[in-house]
Parts: sequence; structure tokens; C-alpha cells
Amino acid sequence: MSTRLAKQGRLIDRSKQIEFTFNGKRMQGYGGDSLASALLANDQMMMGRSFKYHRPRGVVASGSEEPNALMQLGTGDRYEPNQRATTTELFSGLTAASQNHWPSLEFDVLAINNKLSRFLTAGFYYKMFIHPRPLWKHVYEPIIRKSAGLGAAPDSELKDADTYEHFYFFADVVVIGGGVAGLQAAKAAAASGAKVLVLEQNNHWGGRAPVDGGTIDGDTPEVWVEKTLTELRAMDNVTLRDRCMGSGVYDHGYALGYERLTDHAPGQGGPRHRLWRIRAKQIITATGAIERPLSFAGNDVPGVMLAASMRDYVVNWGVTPGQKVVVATNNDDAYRTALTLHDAGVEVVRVVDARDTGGGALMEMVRDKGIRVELGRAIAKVKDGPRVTKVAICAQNGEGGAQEEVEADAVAMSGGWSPVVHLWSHCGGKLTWDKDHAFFRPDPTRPPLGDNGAGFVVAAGSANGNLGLGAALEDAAAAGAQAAEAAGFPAKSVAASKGVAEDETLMQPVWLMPAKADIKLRMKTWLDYQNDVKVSDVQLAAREGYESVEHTKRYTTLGMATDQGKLSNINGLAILADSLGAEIPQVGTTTFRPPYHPISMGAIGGEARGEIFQPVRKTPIYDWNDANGADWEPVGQWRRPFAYTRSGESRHDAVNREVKNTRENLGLLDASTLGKLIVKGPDAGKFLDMMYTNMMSTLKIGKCRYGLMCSENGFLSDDGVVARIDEDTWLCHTTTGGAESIHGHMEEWLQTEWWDWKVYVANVTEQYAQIAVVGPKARKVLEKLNAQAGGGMDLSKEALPFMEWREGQIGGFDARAFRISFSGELSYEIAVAASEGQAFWDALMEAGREFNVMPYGTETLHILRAEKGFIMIGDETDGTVIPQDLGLNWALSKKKEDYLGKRAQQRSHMADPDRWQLVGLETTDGSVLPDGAYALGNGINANGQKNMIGRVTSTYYSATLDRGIAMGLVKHGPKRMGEVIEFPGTDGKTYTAKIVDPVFYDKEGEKQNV
Amino acid sequence: MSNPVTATNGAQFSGIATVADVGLQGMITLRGDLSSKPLAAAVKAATGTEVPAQGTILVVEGGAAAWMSPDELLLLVPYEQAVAKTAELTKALKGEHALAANVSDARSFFQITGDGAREVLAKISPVDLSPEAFVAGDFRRSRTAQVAAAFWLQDDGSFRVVCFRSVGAYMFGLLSTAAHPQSAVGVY
Amino acid sequence: MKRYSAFAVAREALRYHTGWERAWRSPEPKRHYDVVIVGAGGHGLATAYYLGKNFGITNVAIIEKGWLGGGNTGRNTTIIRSNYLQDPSAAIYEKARSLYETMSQDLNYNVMFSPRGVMMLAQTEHEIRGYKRTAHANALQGVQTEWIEPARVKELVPIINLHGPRYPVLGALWQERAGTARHDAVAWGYARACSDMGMDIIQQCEVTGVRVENGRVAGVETSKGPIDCDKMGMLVAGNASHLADMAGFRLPMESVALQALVSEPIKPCMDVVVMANTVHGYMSQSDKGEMVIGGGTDAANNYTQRGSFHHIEETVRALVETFPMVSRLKMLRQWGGIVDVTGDRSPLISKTPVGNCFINCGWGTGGFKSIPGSGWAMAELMATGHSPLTEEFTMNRFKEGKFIDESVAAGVAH
Amino acid sequence: MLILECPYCGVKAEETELAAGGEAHLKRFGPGSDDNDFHDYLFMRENPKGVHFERWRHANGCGKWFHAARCTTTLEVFGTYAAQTYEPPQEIKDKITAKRPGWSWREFSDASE
Repeated sequence: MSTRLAKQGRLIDRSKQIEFTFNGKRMQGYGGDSLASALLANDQMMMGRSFKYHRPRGVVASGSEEPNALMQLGTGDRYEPNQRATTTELFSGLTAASQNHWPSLEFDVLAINNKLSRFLTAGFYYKMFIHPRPLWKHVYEPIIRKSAGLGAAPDSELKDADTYEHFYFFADVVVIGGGVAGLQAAKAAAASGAKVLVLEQNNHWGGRAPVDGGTIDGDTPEVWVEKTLTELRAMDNVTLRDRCMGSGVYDHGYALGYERLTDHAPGQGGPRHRLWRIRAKQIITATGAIERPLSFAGNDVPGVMLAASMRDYVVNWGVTPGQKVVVATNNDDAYRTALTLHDAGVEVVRVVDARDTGGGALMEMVRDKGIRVELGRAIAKVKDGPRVTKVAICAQNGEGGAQEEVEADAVAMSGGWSPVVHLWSHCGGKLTWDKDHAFFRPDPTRPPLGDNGAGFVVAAGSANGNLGLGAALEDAAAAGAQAAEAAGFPAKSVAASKGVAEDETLMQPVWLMPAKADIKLRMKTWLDYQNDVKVSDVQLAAREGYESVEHTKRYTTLGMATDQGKLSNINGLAILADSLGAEIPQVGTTTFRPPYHPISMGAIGGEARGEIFQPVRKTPIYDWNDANGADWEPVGQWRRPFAYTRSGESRHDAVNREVKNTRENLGLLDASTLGKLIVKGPDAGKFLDMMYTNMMSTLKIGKCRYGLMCSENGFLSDDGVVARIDEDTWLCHTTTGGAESIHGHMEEWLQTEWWDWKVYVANVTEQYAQIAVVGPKARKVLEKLNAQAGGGMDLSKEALPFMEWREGQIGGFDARAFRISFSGELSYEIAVAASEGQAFWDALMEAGREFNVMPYGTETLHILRAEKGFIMIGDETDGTVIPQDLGLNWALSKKKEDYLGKRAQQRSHMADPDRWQLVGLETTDGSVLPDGAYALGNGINANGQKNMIGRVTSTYYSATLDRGIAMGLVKHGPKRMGEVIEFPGTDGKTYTAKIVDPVFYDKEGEKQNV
Repeated sequence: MSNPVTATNGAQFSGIATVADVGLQGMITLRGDLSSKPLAAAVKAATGTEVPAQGTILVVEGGAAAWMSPDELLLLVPYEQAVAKTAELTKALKGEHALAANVSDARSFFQITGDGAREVLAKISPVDLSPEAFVAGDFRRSRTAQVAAAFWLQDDGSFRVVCFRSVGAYMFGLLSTAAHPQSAVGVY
Repeated sequence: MKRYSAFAVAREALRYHTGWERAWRSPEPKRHYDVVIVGAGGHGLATAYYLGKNFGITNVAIIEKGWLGGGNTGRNTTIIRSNYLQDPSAAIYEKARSLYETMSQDLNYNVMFSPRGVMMLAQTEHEIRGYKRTAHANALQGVQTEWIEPARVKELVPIINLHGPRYPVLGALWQERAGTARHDAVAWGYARACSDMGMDIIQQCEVTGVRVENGRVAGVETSKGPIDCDKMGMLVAGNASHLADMAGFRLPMESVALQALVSEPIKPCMDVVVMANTVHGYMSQSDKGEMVIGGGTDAANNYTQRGSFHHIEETVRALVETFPMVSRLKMLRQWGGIVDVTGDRSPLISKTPVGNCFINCGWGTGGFKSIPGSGWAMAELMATGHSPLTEEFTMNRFKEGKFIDESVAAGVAH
Repeated sequence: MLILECPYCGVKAEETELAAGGEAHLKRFGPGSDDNDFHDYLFMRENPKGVHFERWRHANGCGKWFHAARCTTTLEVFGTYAAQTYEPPQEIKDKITAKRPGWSWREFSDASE
């Protein structure tokens, strides 16, 4: 059984008892425990079920590489699936549940998959479920999906109770990893004066060293770590962050730090996670190394654990995973576990060392304790029930015939170590195979390259393949100096601290235990625990031709689980290489992709949620609109009222009321969103002549002109009214949402093509609130305001004719009035300072009451313009329409040699007489044509599609005319006036419409010109 | 004629720093040749400052001038004087190729005061806001979360942030969120 | 070829799976082939497959620089749909979708085509109009799609938040017979079938030059020596400009990164594919349980298969807003591919200035979903010189101004 | 996540302050130009694996367009320079030659039409 030891546990505070629950059971742990150590202390070895076969699984590691002990943590709006017990700090009230089983952890129906495992090998689903076809969707896939997946999904109706944030940080040198190598590297780098940031994923510093022992500068590693931290904390140029994982390295020195602020204290307030967006000149990866499992049959049985992790549980948390332990190894380090266990009073039944010659000093120390060491031996098989009960021992060079069976309740295994090269590799750092240690290590000649083309990542310590304490410290000091130098800070020579630990003899690669294990054993020998990939699966993949490492990975799912192959990749590669008769480096690795360890989506999204998910752009009249029935419509980032609904009124009714009232009385439109650009300079006229299809240079001061803009590719992109302000100044109106893009468009041409032209552009869109005062009584209300104010600008037809503008005062407000109309009614668009926009609107509403004033929204705006046959960018245009299609040839200046889009419009397809052209459409029965309907032609095309001859671009119910009106683009349309064409609806009906002139109302334009 | 109001109308929030709507501020966009003498004279007349160097703002009593781009300044003047000063600038620069536009009402204007001010901005802007990198008088146009903004550091250690008026409410929400009382990063 | 079936699996299980044969051969190249296909991704393999199946042309080599299916075929988000607006696009994507339906049976390889339905959310009035337009066009194009109301959206996607504070869900364009497939399996299935027809798939073989004689293609130089051919097809997403350069012509195209990510696997919670274009994100759940997430392309030219992280952020925040539960999931892995984007963002399937040399590229974000249709049409074009499915996708269309623009719903204005 | 130094305001800006604007040094062809020239101007792109001259706008910054010389396979930046030029400064071309011998680009257009 696994229990708490009476002594040990350097990280726990035995005075602080903590209650938590696991699968509903109340348990106790101590402050400083991880969830995994606390569970072990409560004899809860089994912590989960595997992905595919639903095999019972115990914790196998002690850190972020853990593949098995995944938990559902918390409840309700703080629930989270798939959290590792090993990286979860215990807190009072923690609720954890194991996952991927039904009905319970102990009894799981889908464990039947385990019985069927002989059939469910790698790739079985590619070979099965092919016939009959419908069964895949309706039967097989649902079953497979249900048995797959890990934790349950969070409740979809609850919003995350936590918040998240980002933080930008700039450093000369970022050290990832706060073990002794990281701290040593930081010290060396910081001595140069460089600004250093150190990230440590755990809540404690020093990494493995305090567990592994030895001395540093004569102190225990623990003391050295404390001293060094004190030194670093005292330096102004050093920032230390714990609980902050370096999760990804990206181009040009960008790195992400994932800081877990309240995971260990939920609900304490403030953000849960903070994502550090770091820009570093140099990055040091002091990310340590991860121990590899040994591949023997039953290596996934609960109680089989990585040797160093078992040591961690004893030393860090005072927990032993078993009472009778077999240690299996191919290297010297595992002997430390034997010593630690022995010192803690745990029986070490055997040390099984696969090497014929065994190890060095550490082995002797173990033997001196009276522990039996077997050389050249292997584990043939671990028996379960469901946790480890017996271990069969055999010769490493055999086929697995057991020579001895010993009783044990835990196995500590060590297959050697792999440097954590993920962060080195994320951005293109290359690896080299170290034959002596049988691992990939960073190749310092091929680092990731920064913006200057030089390397920007330096690996240090065991992450760089220097496993020994002394070598790691020396390497780290050099890495720190190198990084500082590369960041522009000539290093001061700082002697590396001197690490002393027992000499170790070389490990011996052992990829399969025993070396000639038969197929039955290989089918029970796990490589990837979580995804249930076994030695036999990789061998099968190789045999079937999935020879590339990427093929093997994808065919078997090796390394694709939530640990991303941290434990399994090298072991799997070795099996693959062996199957192919190739060397491991020839086979290569799969690509390392961020993040190093999964990070929350919440953190990635940061603060952007709820009200600040995206900016909402608000006009000065926004609040009034909101309080007065605005049915909001998002238009780009703006929100505009679609209509102002009154209580008891439908949207449709509101629109009809607004339309009629504007035609008959007085309507107000908040048109503040329209773009306003000042274009000024000696060459401004020439420039606008290029920007617009029309001639703008000849516009008289005081006058307005409707203008069209095209892209260089010829397509209509924007429209609006241009006013000439003075000799060298024009004011250009753009569509809503066009302000920024058209401003950018103008600047682009000015800066990159005609940079010798003297033109300045300023975007003054938001300086003004712009209100359209529309309807037969528009002049009356404005004159009333002027009368009330005791004077103001002359708004008469004579003083301010149609398509002109004036500046002056209206109702006491400084204003600019444009006599322009997008409705066909008498209309003034009036711009006042944005800060006075609401006051001006209030004045209009107040003065307009006697004229039955009503605000109107975008839908009414649309209908009014459609009744007049005015086109709308985004409705009649869609990026494929040229002005010629819309009968706008009058706006294409014939006098100009050039304007943007002119050359493009001369291409053959643009001049094709078969292009669809703008017409009005009237349904034969007065109904409203469906939005986006297509007109049916004759026959089908070569691909069997029905031929189309046109489409509806705008369609509305016109309250003014009490019938449906529409505009559309129709092949040869203008020549087919009066013809009736068919529009099949998606509702099964076919609509018939007559081709008519697109101007439905006031064809002579008398109403706007009064 | 009414009392003009800002987009966020005096809003204020206190956490690791205090975020507040500064109120109405006269602002003039001035484009032109920044090395020209008439322009320098006009700037001086309008604000009382010289033409600022790249990336900086010059602040004096009642006025300021900030470097926006190689051919653009942002001039700060009292709100009530903005219209008149724009006209004066235009007049003074007649004959020069220049453009002065009153943008006082097109902006939202915030201040961030208190110890956490640097950290508040550093959460939302990809700019090195450490004390060694960003000093009083530095003026930076950048991005704050999803909108463009400009900000500078005053001599008293407080920041001023300018953005478009339409996103004033968003900016206030953003700054307030970043200033959450339990969100101190603890590095500046 | 030994056929795959449940029976075969059971038989092999009894002998510990020792009897499975190679899925495809690994031959050395011959000196001459009737057709050389450059690129053993989905498109290249599908082209070869249909050359053999539909036209009996089997003296074919498929040359691959890396490993088959290792490009964009193996790094996309596996969505299959054909609800395109323009006729030529709808035709080829619908052809592809219909071929996907029977692909497992055709290839005797389970590619796990899952017609679970694809939904494109409308979150603005403009999008409503755009998708209704698409539904009308699709009806005439023979593509089954429909406009659905918010209540139906919620029924199909219980985890969605219809009432986001920013963009409420106003409805959706729904293609019930669209879905997903296992991307690797598509390449492997085609490879196995091609190999079985006697075609040579030559992996780890880089094309270093294109031999052109008298204006016609004569062969390729490769890292495994010269190979002659009568006809050549270029299907190398992310490398097309480079290869065209070797043949002496240029392409109207740029290459950029497209990124994707997956969450850790969770139990089934979402049965359909949802695309939210207003906020730039889409998501589905794989059979393994991972939430598979994608967004838009990066903007700058890039051949690194890495993108910029702010695109990931934009996509994730969009999905957190649309599906609030996503906030408490974790990102397991992010990656990038290189997509080729043409002037109208639609592909080129075309003859080239070099005789008997054909190109198929520029699929942008639509590559995976088009594989069988693209291969079918390309094979027809290569074998007969003409295919109605490819007719509009020529290189010449840019000269004429005859674009196939699927982004037409993009321009918003009032 | 790239960083590029804006030559106008001296800011070393990260990509989120910038907007990519495609290939640089395109020569505009207007009315009267040959079909092929116009086509190439609008659509043909170098799209090299290697040295690329490209346009960027410091959109969330000083608003100016500038040019960058950048490698598309390593993302190394050889330099940034003002947009008001028909070809890269000699100094940047020399730097590229030193680092990428044999690099090529289509002919740079010149000021004379």
C-alpha cells in the first residue's frame, strides 16, 4: 500500500491539515502536498483509466509529464477536466474525481475494451467498420466517440467564474526553469547587468537537485538554492516568477509564460491565470530532463512508477507508493531511489539492473545496505490485482522465461533520461543524438534563429544533456554568460558553483525488457500509457509500411495524448528504428509544438470576454438610442439601431412606422458612423481624381458630389458624398466602417505610389456627431431651432440648395449642414461637435415633437434608399461588382486618363455584355422576394448545375408603396424591361417578378429638391 | 448651446491604479513639415512648446505637443480654445503645405495614476513599460488590447491615454479590468 | 491486396497480427513513367488514383519530398463541406463531398467520413443575407443546404451561447451532409489503392529540376536521379511557386501560414462542425474527443509552418465567447501549415505554359475538403485535356478579370 | 510573432502593431498598359523561399508604410527601410548578399516610367 511516512517530506507542512474529496470520498493531506502525493498518502494508487482500453492506472510520474493521473477538478462554473494530479497543489475543499470510466473508477464497463485489446491494435479502425456504409455514422462512430475522450465537458450553460489576463514583458535574457541549472544560468547572466526573467513552473525552486542530493559549493543543494534565490532577489535586474511555466518559444524571441495565480486558491479574487507575452533577446532553456519508463510487460500496472518520481514522493512529500519495491534500471540514478526508499524504511526487494556489469559507486552503496542487486536481469512481467502484486524477473538477454517471482507492491523503473528539448525545438532548434546517453540533445550549432539571423536559444544543464550535478552547473554558468553576451552584455566572469555528486557509470540503452520478449509480452508492454500504445503496435505499424516517424505516430497515436509523448516518444522511436533496422537518429523525432504543457483557453483569450470581448464603437447618441428602443445591429465594430421598437410593436411594424413617418413627416437618423476624411493640399484635387471614378478636382467650393471608389482590381469598394471645403481642402464621406479602411487606402497610395504629391489626409470621423434630418418637415424643424436661438444659418432652398453645404449655427450649435439625401426626401445632414451631439439630438427631438418627429434605424434607411433605387455598398456590391454593372456609368469620368480601377475595368470579362446588370424587380403578386434569391435560366451547365441569370441584391417590403420592392442584377436586365422571370425560393415556392426600373418612388426627384 | 460631454463622462475606477476620464481636452492634429520654421513658430504660438523630438511629448502649462509621426503632431490646448487655435494655426501656416484639424471631440482621454499604472498598461499594450525603458516625456502610439491608442508618462509618474471617442467605453472597461485590485503583477 | 474487414482483423488477431502486409510498396523509381505526379499529398494521390481508376493510366509515379500525406493533408482541421457560393466552387467541392461519402468503400480503407453536418453561424444582418443567398444558389447547384433559425442551432449545438453580449446568433447556414474525415487515412487509403494498381509512390525523393524540351515537359531531376515522363502534374501545396519556377513559369500566388489547435480530449459534447466567421473561429470535436479549432490565415509570406500567436489568441477568444465552456478547457497543441493563396483565393487547376505540364494548387484553406473532387477533375484534365470541373479554374482567368471570389460576403457597409 | 523596426518612428514594433501589405516594389501599370503587364502587376508574385521584399504599415503606431527585407524560411530580417523608394538601399542589398549569396529578385523598377 501507499502511505504517508513518519518522516521526510521537505515540501509539506504537517501542521497544516487539509481536507479534500476524491470521487466523493473525504481525504486528508497536508499543506504543500500535490493532489497526487495526497492521494498516495491515502493509499489511493489507482487514479484513472486509460484512453482506449480503459485499463486501471496509477500515477507514474511526479510532474507535468504525468500521463495517467488526470482529474476532473472543481464543480459548476469552476469545473475543469483533465487536470494532472501531479501539478495540482492541494487546497482545502478541493474536489477531484477520476475520469474516463462508467460507472466507477473501480468498475468500468468499457474495460471490456481491455479484453478485446487483441483485436483493437494500432490502426484497427482503418480496417474495420467499412461496411455497410450508414453504420459508421449511426453506430460505430457514436460508440467510439463515447468510449474515447477523457474528462466530461464543462456545463455549457455556465460561464467560467474566473477571469484571465495578459502581461507584456521585455527581458534581455529569459531563463526557463528554476532548477539549479536555471538559477546558476540566471546568476551568470544577471552578473553582466542584463535584465533577466526566470520562470519556474512549480511553486518551489531547485528542481530535482534537492531530492537527488550531492553538494553545491559544499552546501546541500537545498541550502544553495535558498542562498542563490536570496542573491537573485536582491538584484534589481532579476525577476523571479514561480507557478509560471515557460510554455512556448516563438519567432523573434517571443515566449509565453503561463502563470497559475489562483489554481491553488480558487475564488481568492483576481485573475486565475496570467499569460506572459515575453519578448526576449535570448532564452535559456534550463528545463531539465525527464526519466523514461522501461518497456516490460505490465509496465502500466498501478504501482509501477518512474524511479526518480518515487524518490520525489518520499523526499518531497513524505509518501511512499509501496512497502515492498522492486527497482528496475539501466542506469545508476535509480540506485538513488533504492537508497532513499531504504533510508525511509521501505523494503527494497530487488534492484534489477539490465546491465551485465551493473553500476558504480551508487550500486556499491546500495549493496552496502544489504539490498540484493541483480545484474543482467530484467522484469519479465508485472502481475496485477489490480495494482502490483508480483514481479517476475528474468534474464535481460532472453525471451522472458521467468527465473524468479517476487512479491512486491510497487516497481520503480528507470530507462534513462531524456533532456526536455521541447522549448529548444518549438521554433526550429535542431537536435543531435547522443549515443552514450541514448538521448537527443540540443545541437548548439543549429539553434532557433532570431530576427537578426543569429541563434536566440541556449540550452543549459540537463536540458542540454549534462545530467551530472557538476557538469550541469558548469554548463549553466556558461549558458548564462553566453546568452548575456549575445544580448549585448559582455559577461563578467562568474565562477560556476561546484557541484559534487557520486560518479555514475554509463547507462545502457534498453528499449525492450527482456531484449527478445515474445509477442505476448510485447502486446502487454506499454509505450504510451494514456493512448494505450504498446511495443507491438509500433512494430505492426512499421511492418505495414508506416515507416516515417510521423506515420507511425499517427497510425498508432503514439505521443498524441495529453502528455504529448513526454514519456513515450524516445522509447517508441527506438522500437521503430529497431523494426526498420535503422539507427534512431535516422528515424528522427516528430515535431515539437507548443505548448510544452497544456494551457487554459481562458488564459489565451485573456481579458477579452463579456463586455470587452471586442470593442463596441459607440456614437455620441448611443446611450439615448439604447434607452429609446434601439434594436441593435452590429455594423463592423459599430452598433447601429436597426429600428426603434416601441412596446408591443414588432420589428417589422416599427420599420414600417419609421418609413411612413419619414416620408410624411420627419425622421432623424444617427449617421455619426459615416466616415469623414479631410483631404488637403496643393495636389488634393489631382489625388481625389485618382481615388474616385468621378472628377472631384472640378467640384466648386460649397458644393457636394456623390463619388464612387474602386479597387485597383476594378471592383466598386466604397461610395459617399464629397464636399469641397476651400481651395485645397475636400471633405470625403465614406460608408460606415469605411473610414479606417479608406483612410488607410488613401495613405497607402500617397505614401507608396505618389509620395511626391502634396496631400495630407486626416480622419475626423469621430469629431462629429452627424444627424440626418429627413422628411417634408425637415426645414421647418431646423428653422424653428434657429428661431428659438434667435438666428442661425439660412436653410432656405435658395441659400442652401440641394447638393451644397454651409457652415454656421443651427439652434445655437456650431454646425455644418449638407443638403444631401439618401432617401429622396428633403434632407439635411448636420454635423456638430461629437461632445454636443446628444444635446443637438435632444434639441431636434424636442423641437420636432410638433412635427411628429421619430428616430429611424438602418432598416428604414435601407428601405428609403431602395425605394429610390440608390445602391448600397455591401448589398448591390459584394466585391465582384463594377460600377458599370450598376448603371453608374455617369459617375465614371470620361475626361480622366486614369483612376484606380480604370485599367482593370478594360479587361475582357469586365466589358462582357453578358454581365448581370442592375434592375428593379416587382413581384407579380406584390409579395416580397426572398433575400438572395437567384433567377432561373434555361437548362443546366456542364457540371449539372441549373443555369442562373440573375440574383436579388436588395429586397424589402415598402410601406410607402404597400408592396414588395427589390433590386437585382440580371443578365441583359436593362434590355428586358417588363419581362417576368422566376426566382425559386428555398421554401419550395417559385417567385415571379417583373423587371422594372430600379427607381420605385418619386422618379423625377422632386421631393428632395424643394 | 449646451455643455459638451465626454464619451465616458467622468468615469473613474480604483484598483492597483486609478483610472479616470480626464475630461474635455483640446486636441489638434497638425500635419506638415516638422522641420519648417513657420510650423515651429505656429506650434509655439499654439501650445507654448517647441516641436517635440521623435517619440516624445513636450508638456508646458496649458499646452503640449506630441510627436505622432514624421509629419504629424498632436497638440494639446485648453478645450475651449481648440477651435480658435486650429483656425490660428491654419492661418499661420497659409502658404505652407500643412493641415490642422480640431479633433478634441473625436477622442477619449484617460489618466492612470498610482503605483500600478505601469502594470495596467503593460497588460494591454505590447510596449516595454519598465521604468528603465519608458520614462517621463516618452510618447508612444501603439495598441491597447484591440484598439489603437497613444500614451505618455507625465513627470508625476501618471500616464495619459488617448484613444478614439467611440471606443472610450471599451477603453475604460479595459483599463478598469487591468486595474483589478487583486491583479498586481508586482514587477514594476 | 488483402482486403480489410472485421473478419480480417479477427483472423489476424489470432496470429498476433503477424500476417498484415505493407499498405503500400516502397519502390525505387523507374527511368520512365507515363505520368509523374509531384507531391504525394491528398491531391496528388487522388489524382493518381483517378488516373488509374477512371482512365486506366497506371504507369504512374508519385514523387514525394518527405513522407506521403505529410503536408497540409496531415495538418488541417478535417472539415468537408460544399456550401460554396460560386458555381465552379460549388461544383468541385460538391463532387468532392459526394466522393467522400463512399471513399471508405471505394478504397477499402476506413477514412471515417463522418457526415455530421457543418453549420456556418450568421451573427450580423449582413451575414444572414449572405447565407440566404448561398442557400438559394446551392439549391440550383444541387448542393443540399438550408437556412436554420437560432432555436434549431441550439438544438444541434447545445454548447453554444446564442446570446453573446456582442454578436447574438441570428441563424445559420446548415449543410447536413457535410462533416469531417480522418485526414491521414485519406492519404493512406489512396496510397494503398494506388500502390495496389501498380503505381510507384517514391517518398524521400526531392524534385530538383523540371526538364522541358521543345516547350513540353520531358521529365524531372530528383534526388534519386532523373525520371522521364510524358505528362506531369504538380500538386505541391506550399511549394507550388518553387516548383513552377523550376519549370520556368510564375504563379499568381503567395504562401502564408494557416494555424490550428486542439484542446485536450473530453467526452462528446458537440456533434457538428460550427464555423463563426464574424468572430473568426471554427470548431468541431474529433472522434478522440479533442476540440479541433481553426481560424484565419496569417498575413505575411511564410514558409516555416509556424504562425504568429496573436492569431491563435483571436481565434480562441472568439470561441470562448461563442462556446463559454471552452474557457475551462486547455490547449494541447498548436501547429501551422503553409497554404497557397491566389489573387481571388480560389485554386488553379490548369494547363500551364509548359506543354503536358499541369498544375493544381492555390487551395488556400479549402484543400482537404476538395481532395477527391480535385483529384477526379485533375485526372480528367491530365488524361483528356479537358474537364468541365476545372474549366473556370484556369491561370488565364486573372488576365480576363474573371474571378471566382468566395469572399463576397465580406464587404459590410451601410 | 515578428518584430520589425519602423524606420519612421524608430519603434521596434511587434507584429500586432503592424499590418502586412504584400510584395514591395511593384510597378503600377494603368490605362494603356499591356494586358500581361497589368496582370503581372496585380497578381504575379515572387513568393520566394528566401529573401522577400515586402510592405508593412505601422498601423497601430505612426501609420506609415515601410518596407522590409525578410527571409521567408528563417524569418530573418535583413533590414527595414522607407517606402519611398524603387529599390532597397545598397546597404541592405549588400547585407543580403553576404548572408544569402546568389539571392535573386525580379528587376527593380525605376522612377522613370
